[in-house]
Amino acid sequence: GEKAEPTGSELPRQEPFTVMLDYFPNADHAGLYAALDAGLYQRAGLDVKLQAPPDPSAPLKLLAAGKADLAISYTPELLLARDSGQEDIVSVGALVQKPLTSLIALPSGGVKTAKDLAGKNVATSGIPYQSAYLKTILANADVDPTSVKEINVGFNLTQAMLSKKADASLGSFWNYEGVDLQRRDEDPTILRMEDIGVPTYNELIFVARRQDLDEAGAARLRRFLSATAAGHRLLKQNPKAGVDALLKADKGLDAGLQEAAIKATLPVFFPVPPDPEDRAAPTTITPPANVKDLPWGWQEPIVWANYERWMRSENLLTRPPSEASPLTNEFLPGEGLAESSRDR
Amino acid sequence: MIPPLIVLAVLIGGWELICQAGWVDPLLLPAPSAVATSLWEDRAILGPDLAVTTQEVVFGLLAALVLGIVLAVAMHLVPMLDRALRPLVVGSQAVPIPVLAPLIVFALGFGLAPKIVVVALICFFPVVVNVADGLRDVDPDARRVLNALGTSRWQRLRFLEAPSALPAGFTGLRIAAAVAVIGAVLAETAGSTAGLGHLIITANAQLASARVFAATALLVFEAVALYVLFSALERRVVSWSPRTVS
Amino acid sequence: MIPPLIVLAVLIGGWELICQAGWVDPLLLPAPSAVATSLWEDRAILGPDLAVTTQEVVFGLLAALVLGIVLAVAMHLVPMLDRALRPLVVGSQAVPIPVLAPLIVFALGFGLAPKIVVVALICFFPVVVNVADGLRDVDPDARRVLNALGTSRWQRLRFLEAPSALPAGFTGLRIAAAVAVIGAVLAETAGSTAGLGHLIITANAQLASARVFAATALLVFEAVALYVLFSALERRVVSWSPRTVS
Amino acid sequence: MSGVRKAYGDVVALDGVDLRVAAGELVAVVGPSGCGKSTLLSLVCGLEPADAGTVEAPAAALMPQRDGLLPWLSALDNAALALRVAGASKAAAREAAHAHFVRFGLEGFEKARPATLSGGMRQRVAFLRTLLAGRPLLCLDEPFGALDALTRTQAQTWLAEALAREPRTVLLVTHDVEEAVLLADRVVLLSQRPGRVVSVLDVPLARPRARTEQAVVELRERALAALGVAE
Amino acid sequence: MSGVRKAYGDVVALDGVDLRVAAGELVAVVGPSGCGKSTLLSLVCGLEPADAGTVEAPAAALMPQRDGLLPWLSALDNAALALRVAGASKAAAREAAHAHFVRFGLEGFEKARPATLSGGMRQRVAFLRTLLAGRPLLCLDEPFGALDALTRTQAQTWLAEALAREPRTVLLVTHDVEEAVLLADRVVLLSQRPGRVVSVLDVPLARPRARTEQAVVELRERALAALGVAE
Ligand SMILES: Nc1ncnc2c1ncn2[C@@H]1O[C@H](COP(=O)(O)OP(=O)(O)OP(=O)(O)O)[C@@H](O)[C@H]1O
Ligand SMILES: Nc1ncnc2c1ncn2[C@@H]1O[C@H](COP(=O)(O)OP(=O)(O)OP(=O)(O)O)[C@@H](O)[C@H]1O
Ligand SMILES: [Mg+2]
Ligand SMILES: [Mg+2]
Repeated sequence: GEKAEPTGSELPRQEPFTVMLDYFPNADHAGLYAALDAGLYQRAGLDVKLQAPPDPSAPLKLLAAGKADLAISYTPELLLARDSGQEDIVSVGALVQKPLTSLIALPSGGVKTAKDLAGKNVATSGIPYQSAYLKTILANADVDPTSVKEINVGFNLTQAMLSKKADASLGSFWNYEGVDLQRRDEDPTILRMEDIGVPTYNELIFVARRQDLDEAGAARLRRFLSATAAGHRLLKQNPKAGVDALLKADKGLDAGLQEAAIKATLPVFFPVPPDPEDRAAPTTITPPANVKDLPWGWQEPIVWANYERWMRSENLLTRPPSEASPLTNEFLPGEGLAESSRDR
Repeated sequence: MIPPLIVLAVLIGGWELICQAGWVDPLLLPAPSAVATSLWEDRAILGPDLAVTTQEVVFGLLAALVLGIVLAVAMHLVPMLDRALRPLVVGSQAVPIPVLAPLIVFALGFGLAPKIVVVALICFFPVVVNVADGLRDVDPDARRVLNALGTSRWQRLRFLEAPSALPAGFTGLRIAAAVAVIGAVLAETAGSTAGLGHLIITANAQLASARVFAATALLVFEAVALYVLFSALERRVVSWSPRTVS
Repeated sequence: MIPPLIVLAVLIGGWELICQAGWVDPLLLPAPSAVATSLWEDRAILGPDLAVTTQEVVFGLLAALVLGIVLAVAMHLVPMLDRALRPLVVGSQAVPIPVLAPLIVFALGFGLAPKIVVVALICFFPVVVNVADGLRDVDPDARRVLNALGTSRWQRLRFLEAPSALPAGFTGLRIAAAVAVIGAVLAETAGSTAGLGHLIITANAQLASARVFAATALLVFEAVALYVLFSALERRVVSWSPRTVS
Repeated sequence: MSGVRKAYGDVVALDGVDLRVAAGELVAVVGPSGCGKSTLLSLVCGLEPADAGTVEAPAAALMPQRDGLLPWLSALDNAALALRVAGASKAAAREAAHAHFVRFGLEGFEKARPATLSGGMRQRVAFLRTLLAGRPLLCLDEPFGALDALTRTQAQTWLAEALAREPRTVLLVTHDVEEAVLLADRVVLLSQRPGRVVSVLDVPLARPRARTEQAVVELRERALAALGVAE
Repeated sequence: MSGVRKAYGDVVALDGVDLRVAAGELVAVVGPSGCGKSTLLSLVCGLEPADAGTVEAPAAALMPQRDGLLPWLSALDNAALALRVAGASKAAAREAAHAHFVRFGLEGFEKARPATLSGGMRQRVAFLRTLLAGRPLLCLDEPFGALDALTRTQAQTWLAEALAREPRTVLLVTHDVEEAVLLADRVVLLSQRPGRVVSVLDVPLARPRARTEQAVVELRERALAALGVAE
């Protein structure tokens, strides 16, 4: 995806930089592809390679094994990895601020609210923390958990509902499967995790190894995140740019769907001021309190702490909390240069 | 018994060394000692899942065996059927599970049945091909003897072709036995609430690599056990063949 | 040529009817007409992906063939090796791709190599088993003749056992050819940016079921084509066997 | 059988062969190797179609030149195969076959697989199987070719007795002219390939015949002469 | 070979067999079917170990009772197999084998697969293969069992000539006593199973010998008598 670019002499030396995606390229990665396509990484001196993983749990493994400079993963996944002894890996920025995982139902399922889940079949993809979401949602809605049957359908969440074997599904993303179903006039009911009792969290995060973040590594990471932030700003101005960039990476993507998904996702690509009325929102916010100052990629430590506490209460984490924080904002654009580690 | 154990010991020893030396991240490749620990500590989880997978494997394999033999015999008896069905049989092996799974789920739901179907679908193919080939590899002189006796098609099958096909059939059966296990895992990844495949997915999602490998070790063990079982059966049944005599 | 076409026509006709009658949601099972339309309209996407998958299949199959034959011969020549390696060979078939994939990626990265490895891993097994069995199914009288001549181990292999193993070897090869395609798909689902397996995943995630089935149709066609190719080769090479003579 | 011709590609195995065998007759077919004797039996048994001419024959049992024993069956079950095929129960067929095992020197080898039998033993099992088939026509292709003189004489005697008890039509292919003369009512001599009937010798001798009988020796020499074997 | 014993399970095939064959000698082994003749050749060829006793023999070429032709090779390549094994090039081996094809009545069948050959033709190919092996010791197991009188005489003559040209030691198993007497320097008679040496007949006759020679007929009758074949 080379555009007309500044001539070679103007470009800084290119350093290779491999980013392991969480999944095949899709709308969630539009900002990265937009940055790549616009030559932002090149200008930052990075020869960025965006690599699809063997499976969604692989990015952290391959990162830990030193096969990538950065991995895109999920908050619960990172916390699990750290719980299994990988304390060296750390989240260095949020790609998506909010949960994307949602409870989706088709009209035939007769589920409009979490309360309607009583006596229904719910399809999940067999990921333990998502099963825990369901538990929490049911408890929150005062639904007897024994009346709800959870069926693990692997990658067939939508198909399970279409074939009427499941009344609802938990695990697909509202910005992708949800948007797809809406565009197909299937009239889905979409309930977001943070709206039905699950503590909010950053769905997609950038994860790095601390040991890679020596002076040069940190500099590279800063340049990457800064260029990526710029890519997302491009995306905000012109979502189509992201679509074109994505389609260059994979012609099999449906342009209409990607554009709709990007537009739907835009709000959660950027940090937003917490709504004081929101039950799931953190009660306090760490400085800078001025929301305008929140850099792109910002991770709210209180949000993380809440979520980690929830995981612990669900016995998803077993080890005592670690000394080292699972996140740091110090490599975000405009951050960390003055104060070394804001999150401590 | 000894050589495989030596190889196993060397392999596991080397693997342990690599892990101890820290060349590979334990998330990616846990040390055998960690896997062994998980095998022991997680036995309460692994045991029932193994039982579930074994059940799927056994029923799927039986279904594949029956289906494969019936189909091979039918195709052998009616050459037209062979020409008509063989492309379908071959093509059936090229349909990815993710494509098939929604349909199977649609038709059969989430119980044991869809797993048996998937295992059988994967296993019946080597059985069909080997049995069909075996049915044709008949000593021409024996064929002449039986033909001259005016035997019925059925009698030729029973007295001549079926026994001739036994060695090849067992080859196919052993292949089927070895891949049945992975068939069950594939079936479970397409939707299940128990079984080693299910366990692997959940453990993988939790980055519990040691448990993933513990489950894999059980799968490997089960495949080898089934293969050995069918080899032993073969030695008893096909005792006349040079392959078992020599 | 005719019977398979009739069966195909009936099958597709029935499928179309079911879909037209609205018994199945088109997102689950698109009508053949929709699949055909997708085959045509998406040809610019399907074509290059087919080429990628075919490349993986061809190289993987070649690797499997070489590996399978070499291994079978080695195990045949050194019985100790057979006993030592066979459990590993069998066990290799029971390791789920999700367990293996990160390791393969770790070792080989993301290019063509890991795909070839996965295809070869899946295909070499029927080749090994069939060839190893075939190498032992030798006419005892011919064996006596060659033994009496004081032939070297290598000569017995070359003049006696290898030709004896050809029919069984072709059986294994045809099985391998049929499953090679699904091997490539599995390899592609484990991290790739092109190929029909990749296409199926992305299309599946977009509920583009017609395209999913169009890609599947190509996979099926490719498997059948490979099988037919090896059958034809077999008829030329193994012209003495009752299976091809009668 | 009249005007029969059979070719395999360029090789003409039989050309214009006429042969009429009366019911109950034992006709021996003698001829040089490769002249089409086995082919003739194939045609009579209906295993292959003739290229020209007509072949008419009753239901036959064939003993092929290479015994055609089934390697997975015991000697007893191989001998009993034709009975099984005719519908007898396993036990009944075995019993019937076993009755002959002592006589044929096969006692103690009932359970032996063909691969562990000697060449002559295999031949005897195949011979037994053919006789037990109970067919009106027996097509025997070199039935005693691997037997020593003693065993061969026994088998020949046995065949003659069996035929006396229960007359059958027999087509006996042999390379042994003496055997032909000892056993047959008529001896058909075939030419070199393509096989044609050179001459037919009637053997109007009473049975049992002895190898050293003057008439037997004479006929034998006549047949050998007709086949071109120099004295 | 001395004091050799060989048993298969309960079946004792050979028991206490002593046999010494001088270089260049042609020894015929005759005995009832199943007495262990083929087993004897196996032991001599080193294909199986003896249970007791010692076997010493030079490099041998074996012609087994059931030809053991390779079905995927043409007749010519089967005949040339031993030469190929000995290291000859494909072309050279074929040429050497082809030189004998006319003589053996196999002309025109060079490219024929064994399955399309007649029983006698197969035997001739196997015989050729064995002779061409160029081994000091030939172990022939019923080499002419499927040949008619004429072809057999030709093959016998050919064997005699070949031996005259290039002396070899030959161990010839046959059920045909006449053949044994015609070809052999000595005839070893084996007993019923378990095979023991019953007697050894020297055949001190000049060659070529004729079937009708008085001495030949006499020796033949003596051998038959020793084997228990009633006159
Ligand atoms: N591989 C074997 N396993 C078991 N028994 C065997 C085996 N080979 C030969 N025998 C037995 O050994 C005995 C001698 O067999 P052998 O083949 O040597 O006889 P033979 O003298 O060659 O007879 P024929 O003239 O009928 O060929 C037979 O009873 C046979 O059943
Ligand atoms: N299936 C076949 N395909 C091709 N040629 C064949 C086939 N069967 C026989 N022949 C040829 O037909 C001719 C006659 O063969 P046949 O077996 O009838 O001879 P035979 O008289 O039985 O000889 P023998 O005494 O050597 O057994 C031979 O030249 C043989 O090569
Ligand atoms: Mg013949
Ligand atoms: Mg013998």
